[in-house]
Amino acid sequence: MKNNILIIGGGPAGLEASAQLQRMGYNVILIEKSPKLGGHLAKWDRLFPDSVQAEEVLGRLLKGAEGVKCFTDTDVRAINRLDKSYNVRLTNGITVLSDAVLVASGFDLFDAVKKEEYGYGIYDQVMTNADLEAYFKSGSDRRIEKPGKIGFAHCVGSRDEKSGCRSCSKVCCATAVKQAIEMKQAFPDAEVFCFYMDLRLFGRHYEDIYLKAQKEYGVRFIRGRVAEVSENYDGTLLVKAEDTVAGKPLKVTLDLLVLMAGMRPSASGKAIGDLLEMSVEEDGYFAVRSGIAAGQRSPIPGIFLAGAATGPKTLPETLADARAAAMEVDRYLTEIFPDAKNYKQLVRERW
Amino acid sequence: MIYEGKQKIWSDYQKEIPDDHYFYVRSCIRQSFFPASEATFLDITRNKLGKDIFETEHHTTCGGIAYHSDTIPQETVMTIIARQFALMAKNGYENYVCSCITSFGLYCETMETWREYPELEAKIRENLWKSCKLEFAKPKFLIHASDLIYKYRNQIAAQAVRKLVNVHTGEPLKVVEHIGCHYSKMFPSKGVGGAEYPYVLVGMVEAWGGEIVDYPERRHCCGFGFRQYFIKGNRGYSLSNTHKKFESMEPFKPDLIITNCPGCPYFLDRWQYVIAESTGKTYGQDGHGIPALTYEEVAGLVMGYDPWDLGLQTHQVGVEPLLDKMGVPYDPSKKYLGKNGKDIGEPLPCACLK
Amino acid sequence: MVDFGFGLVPSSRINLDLFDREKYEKLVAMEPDAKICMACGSCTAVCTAGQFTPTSLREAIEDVFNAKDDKALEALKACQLCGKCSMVCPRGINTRHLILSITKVYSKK
Amino acid sequence: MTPLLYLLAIQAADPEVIDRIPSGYSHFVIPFTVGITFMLCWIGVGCVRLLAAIPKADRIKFWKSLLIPKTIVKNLRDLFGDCLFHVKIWMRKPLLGYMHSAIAFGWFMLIVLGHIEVALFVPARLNVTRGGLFYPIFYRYFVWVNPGHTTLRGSFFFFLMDFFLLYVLSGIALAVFKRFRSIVLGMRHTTKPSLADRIALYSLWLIFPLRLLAESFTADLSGGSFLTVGVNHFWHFLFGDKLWFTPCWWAYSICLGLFFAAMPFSRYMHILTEVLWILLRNAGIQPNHPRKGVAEAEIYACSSCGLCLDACPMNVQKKNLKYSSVYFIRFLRRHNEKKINAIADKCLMCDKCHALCPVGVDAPALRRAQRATVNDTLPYDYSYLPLAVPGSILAGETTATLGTLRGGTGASLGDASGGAERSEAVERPKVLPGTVSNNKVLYFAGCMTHLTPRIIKSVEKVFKEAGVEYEFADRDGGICCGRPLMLAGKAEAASKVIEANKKLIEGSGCGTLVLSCPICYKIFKEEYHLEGIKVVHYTQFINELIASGKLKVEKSEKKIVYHDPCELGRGCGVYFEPRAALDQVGTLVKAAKEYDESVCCGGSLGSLTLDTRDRAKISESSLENLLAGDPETIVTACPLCLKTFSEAVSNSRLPIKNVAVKDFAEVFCR
Repeated sequence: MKNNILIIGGGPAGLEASAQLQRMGYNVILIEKSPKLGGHLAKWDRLFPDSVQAEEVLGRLLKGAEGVKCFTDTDVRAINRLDKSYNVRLTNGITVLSDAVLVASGFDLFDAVKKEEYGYGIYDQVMTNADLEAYFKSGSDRRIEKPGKIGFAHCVGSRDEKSGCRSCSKVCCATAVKQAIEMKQAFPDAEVFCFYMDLRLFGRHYEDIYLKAQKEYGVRFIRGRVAEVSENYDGTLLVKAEDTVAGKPLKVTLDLLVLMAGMRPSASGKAIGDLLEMSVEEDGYFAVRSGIAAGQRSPIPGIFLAGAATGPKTLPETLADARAAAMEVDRYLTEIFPDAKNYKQLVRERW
Repeated sequence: MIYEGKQKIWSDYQKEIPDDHYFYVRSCIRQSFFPASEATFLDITRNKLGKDIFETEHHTTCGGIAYHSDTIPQETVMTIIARQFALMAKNGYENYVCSCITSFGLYCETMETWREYPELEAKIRENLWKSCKLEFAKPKFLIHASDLIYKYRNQIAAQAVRKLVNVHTGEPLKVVEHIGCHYSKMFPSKGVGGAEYPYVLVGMVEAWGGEIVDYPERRHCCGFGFRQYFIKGNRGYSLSNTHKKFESMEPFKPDLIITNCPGCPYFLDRWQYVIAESTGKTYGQDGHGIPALTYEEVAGLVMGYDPWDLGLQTHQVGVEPLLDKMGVPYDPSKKYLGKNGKDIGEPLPCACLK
Repeated sequence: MVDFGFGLVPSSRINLDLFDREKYEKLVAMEPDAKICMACGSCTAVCTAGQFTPTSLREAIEDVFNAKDDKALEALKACQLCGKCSMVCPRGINTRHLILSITKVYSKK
Repeated sequence: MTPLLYLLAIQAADPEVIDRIPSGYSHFVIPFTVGITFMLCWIGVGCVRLLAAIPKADRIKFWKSLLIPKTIVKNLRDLFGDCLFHVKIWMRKPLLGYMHSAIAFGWFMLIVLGHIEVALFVPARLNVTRGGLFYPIFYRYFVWVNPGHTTLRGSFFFFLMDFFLLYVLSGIALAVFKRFRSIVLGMRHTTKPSLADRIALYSLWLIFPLRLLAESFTADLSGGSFLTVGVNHFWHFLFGDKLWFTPCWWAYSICLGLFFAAMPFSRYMHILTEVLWILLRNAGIQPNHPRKGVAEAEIYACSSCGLCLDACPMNVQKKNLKYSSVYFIRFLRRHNEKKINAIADKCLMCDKCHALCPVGVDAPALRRAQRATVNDTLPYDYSYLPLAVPGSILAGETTATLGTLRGGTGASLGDASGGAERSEAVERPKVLPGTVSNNKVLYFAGCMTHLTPRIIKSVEKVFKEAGVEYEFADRDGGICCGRPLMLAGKAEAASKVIEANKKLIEGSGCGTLVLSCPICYKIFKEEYHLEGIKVVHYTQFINELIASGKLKVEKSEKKIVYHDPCELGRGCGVYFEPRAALDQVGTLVKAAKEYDESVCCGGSLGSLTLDTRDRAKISESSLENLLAGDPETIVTACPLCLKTFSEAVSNSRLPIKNVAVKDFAEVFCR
C-alpha cells in the first residue's frame, strides 16, 4: 500500500503527520518553503507552560520524521486534480503524483508594524514576542540592556477587527506570562507589566504559571489594552492604557515594550489554497468539513488539513491535530480511495 | 526613533492631490483670528505659483462648530455642506479645498455617511432643493488647504529666500507639528501620512530645512474640544489638555509649533499666556513662549513675506526670538500698524510671558 | 498671578511612575499575598462594611499598585475585619492580614 | 507510749546534734551564698518593679485580694496544686506529673525539713547573721551526731530527708530520661533550652546526686538514714576509710550557686514567679500590655515545660514549632520585637495552650495584647455604624439618613442602579424598637453564618418546628460582632462595633438572644453586658427546646462525632449542652481528643498570618482526630468549622468514606 502522500509545510504539524504516516507505511513527501524545517518552533527558545527547550521538542519531531522524503526551499508551483489523485508540480522541478495532500501551512505572526500606534519599527524600544525569543536564543538584542521597566502588550493583532482579526490567537497570553517570567529571571530588579484584555490561560498548568508570575516574580497584570505608545526625550516609552479594573486611564514609562503578535493565516498557505480553490472562512483560515466531527478534512476530497492552517492552536493541539489528520488520511486511503468503482459514491457518503 | 520605519508608513498613506483648479472655502475661526493666513494661502497659490483657486463670497460656515457643540442636527449640517458643494458645481469646479480642519473632517464624514447610506444623500438632495432650489455634485477630490501646500512644498522651497534654520548656529530649527484632530484621526486614509504619523506638515518642514520633533503627547488634542472651550466652567479642562502637551514637549526645546487647524494655533498660543499668567510657567527660552504658527505663516516666512504682513503680531506669544533665529528682518515699530499704517493698538504687557 | 476664573484641573490618570516600590516591598514582606490577587471582586461582594459604605479590598490592592495610597486607605477604613472575604477568596489570600498590613504600611502615622 | 511523748522525753537529754564547726562557716558555702543572694536581690527588685508597673487600682485590688478568705483558700489550693503537686499535669500525663511534682514538692520538702531540723537541733543557726542563709542547706556538713544519743526523733527526720532526696532523685532521673525520650512521658515535642536554661538545667540535674554524694560521705559523722548511710557503707567498702568529703560539698555548693545565678535568666525563674503570678491571677488582674506589669509575672511564671508545644494545632508541621506559646514567652522575655510580632500574629487563638498550661499562663491574651501594640492605633473610620444599625432610631429616618450617606460616599462609584440597590438593602432590617415582646427570641446569625446559608435555614426550620417566636436580626446582613477586631488586637475599634450592635439588640426589646456563631457568642456574652437579655448559643437553646419537649426528636443509630469549636468550648465552656442534645438523635462517638483538648479546625479567625496551606494541614489533622471513632457524621456548631471541615473532607487525602459534615441545627431538622 505504498500510496504517495504530499505534506505541505515542515512545521510541527507537517513533521508529526509525516512521522505518523510513514509509520503506517505510506510514502511521504514533505515540502517546506523555507530552508529549514521546524516552522516557528525553530525560532522559539522555550515553550510554555513547562519551559522546555523548543529545540528539544523539535529534535524529537525531526527524529520521528527521519526517513521522510523532504524538500526544503520548495513550494508548490501548480496542482492538478486527476481522477482521484493530485498531480503536484513543485518549484524545484519535481512533479509528485500524490493520492492525498495534507496542507499544514501553519500561520504567520501578525506584522506588528500594522499596529501603528505601538510604534514597532519606529520606536527603538519596541519589540515583538518573536524578537524576544530570538534574544533568548542568541543572548543579544540592541534593545535589551538592563531594562528597568518592561511591558508586555497582549492581543497585538488578535481580537482586533481593525487589524483584520476578530478571534483570539490562543497562545499569546501564556507566552506573555512565560516571557514575563523569563525576563524577570534575566533581570530580577526589573518591574514587569502585562497589559491584557482577558487572561485566557485555559490549558493545563497555564494558571499555575500565571500564579507563579504573580507570586514568585511579582509580575503586575493590568487589565486594559495598550492604547498608544510614544517615545520620551530619553528614548524610553510612554505607554497609555486604561486600568479597566480601577476604571481609570493609566500611563507608565517603560524601557522596553514587547508586543505579543498574534496568529494570522499563513500567506503562503493562502497561495496553495488559491491553487486548490480551497475555501477559507471569514477569519482567513481554511474551512473544514465539520469543525467538530471532521476538523482535519478540507471540503475537497483527498485534501487534508492540520495544525494552525485551520485556526490558532497551541503546540500540543497542533501535534494532536496532526496525528488525527494522519488517521484521517489513512482511513481515506484504505476505505475510500482504493474502491475505484464506487469512489464517487463513497466520497459523497463518507467525506 | 527609527526614521525608516516612519517612511514606510508614510508610503502607505499617500492620497491623490490634483495639481490645479480648486474651489476654496474659508474657515470661520481663521478668518477672525488669523485672516492673513488665508490671504497668504491665496497669494502663494495664485500669485507665486500661478494656480487657479476660486472662491466665492456666497459660501457660509460648514456648521461644524454648531454640530460638534450638539446644537444642530446632522441633517442640517449635511444640507449646509450640500449647498457648498452646489456652489462648487455651479462655478464649474470638481476639486474642493477647505481652509478648516473641522470642515474637512465634516466633509469627509458626510461623504462617507452618504456612501454608506445613499438614502440619506437623497434626502439631503431633496432638502437642498426645497430650501435653496439648488442641486449639488459631490467633489471629485476633497482636500485640505495644508494638503495643497504639502503638494507645493518643493515649489515653495525653490522660491524660498531662507530656510527653517538657525542662522546663528546653522542648525535646523526644531519644529513641533500639530495636526488638527479631524484631519486624519477619523479617516486615516484621507490624510497624508495617516493618523499616527501624519506627514502633511512634516513634509513641509523637511522641505523647508527644519527638523521635526516627535514628543510623547503629539497626538493629543490642542484643547479646543468645542464645548470644553465655549463653556467657561469647562475651560480649565481645555487648558489642562494644552498644558499636558506643553509639559510633554518641553524637554525637546522646540523653536516653533506648526499647525494646520484653525483652533490649534489659537489654543496653543493663547493658553501659553494663561498658563504663564496663572502659574508662572513658560515653555520657550528665557521666559518666552513657543510661537505657534500656521503652515501658511511658516511658508510666508521662508518665502520672504514681511512678518507683520503675515499677521504674526496677532499671536500672543512673541515671534521676535524666532524671527531673530531665522534671520528674518522686521521693523519692531511697525508691529502694531495695520494694513494701511493704521494703529491697531498694542496689548498690555504680560506679567510672566515675555 | 491672574485669576482667569478657571485653571488647571488635576488629572485622574494613574501614573505608575509614581509607584513607591520601597513601600510596596515592605508590604509584600509583611504579607506576600498582596501579589496574588486576580481582582475577581469576591471580597468586595461579601464585605460586611461594604453593605453600608464603599469598602473594597480588591480596590485597595489595585490602588496600592496604582500609586494611589490614600485611596487604598480610604477603601479599607470602614473594614471590621470580620473575615468573610478570607472565606470567599479563591486564591486563599490572607485578606485580614493584608488589610492590616496595607493600613500599617501606607497610613501616614 | 505514744511516739510523741517518747520524742519529748528524749529532748531533755544530752544534745543529740553537736555543732561540729564552731564558726558555723566553711569556704565552700561561698558559691551557694553568692548565687542565692544574687537571685534574691534580683527577684526582690523585680517584684517591686513589677508591682510598680501595675495600675494603681489593680495594685490596691491585689493587696485587698490577699485578705479575702475565698481568695486565700483559692491561693493556697493553687499554690500547692499548681506549684508543688502539678495536679494539672498529673491529671493529663501521670508520669510527667510525677516527674514535675517529685522535683518541685520533693525539693520543697527538703528545704522545709532542713529548716525544721535546724530549728529543732541548732535553733541559733537560723539567725541570718549566724549563717541562716546557708546553714540549713548544708546542715549535714556542719553537725556531728552524738552517736550515743541518736533518737527516734532524729532518725525520723533522717528518714524523711533521705526519703525526699530519693523522691527528688527519681524525678531527676525521669527528667534526664525525658531529655532523650520525651515521648515515653507523653510529650512529642520538648522545648529547645537556651544557654542559661542549659546551665541551670545541668546544675539542677547535678545538685541532687551531688547532695547524695556529699551527705553520704559525711553520713558517718552527721548521720543519715537508709539512703545516705547505705551509700556511705558502700563508699567505705570501695575506698576504705579515706573519704575526702570536702570536694563533694564544694561541688554541691557550686552547683547550687550556679543554678541560682542562672535562674533569673532561665526558665527556672518560674519556680518563684509562679507564686506571684498565681496571687495576681487569683486577684483577677488582667494584663493590658504584653510585657509590663502582670504580664511580666505571667511570662516569668512560664516554666518552659513545653506542654503547649503538643497542644498547639499548628505544630502538626514541625516548622511551626517556633510559633508556640513557650517561644512567644521566651522572646517576650528577651524583647525580640520582630519575633514576638511574628509569633503573636501567627497564632490561631484556639486557647488550647492556655487550657493545658500547668500554671494557667494565658498566652493568647498576651498575644492579643501584643497585637494591640501594633494594630490598635491603626486608623479606621466607623462613623457609618450608627446609621448602619437601625436599633437606635426609627427605621424610616434611618433609611433617609443612610440614603444620604450613601449618596455622598457612593457617588464616586457613579453607579445609579447600584446606589438604588444599596438603599433598598438598608430599608430591610425589620427589627423595630419595641416590636418584640420580652419573651421573644432574637436570632443573630453574624457575618460568617451568612456564608453558610444552611445554618440559617436549619435554625429557622428548628425554630418553626418548636414553635419559637423569633425575629431575625440580621436577615439582610448586619455588622460584625467585634470579636474578630478584638482578636486582631483592635479593642478600641471593637468597642465601636459593640456599641452599635448593642443598640440594635437592646432596641429590639427581646428577652433572649440566640447566636449560631461561637465567635459572636463569646463576645456578646463577655463584652456586651446586655441588661436583662439572656445570651445563648443555639446549641444551648436547642438543647433546652428538646429538654422542655418543644422540639421532638428521634434517636437513631447514626454515629455522630461532635467537634468542640474553640470559641464555644474552651472559649465559653459550653461542652455539655451540644452533646446532650446530640445524644437524643444519634450515637455519640468519641474523637481522639475532645472537650478542652479538642483540635482547632484551622479555619480560625484568630490567626492573622497563617496561610491556606498551613491551615489545610491543620484541618486535615483536626479531621483525623474526629475520625478516630469511625463516625458517619461530623457535627460542629460554628460556621467557620463547618466550612473548613466541609472543604477538608472534600480535599482530604485520607481514606474517608461517606463522612457527612453537618451543622448542629441541621441534625435536628426533619
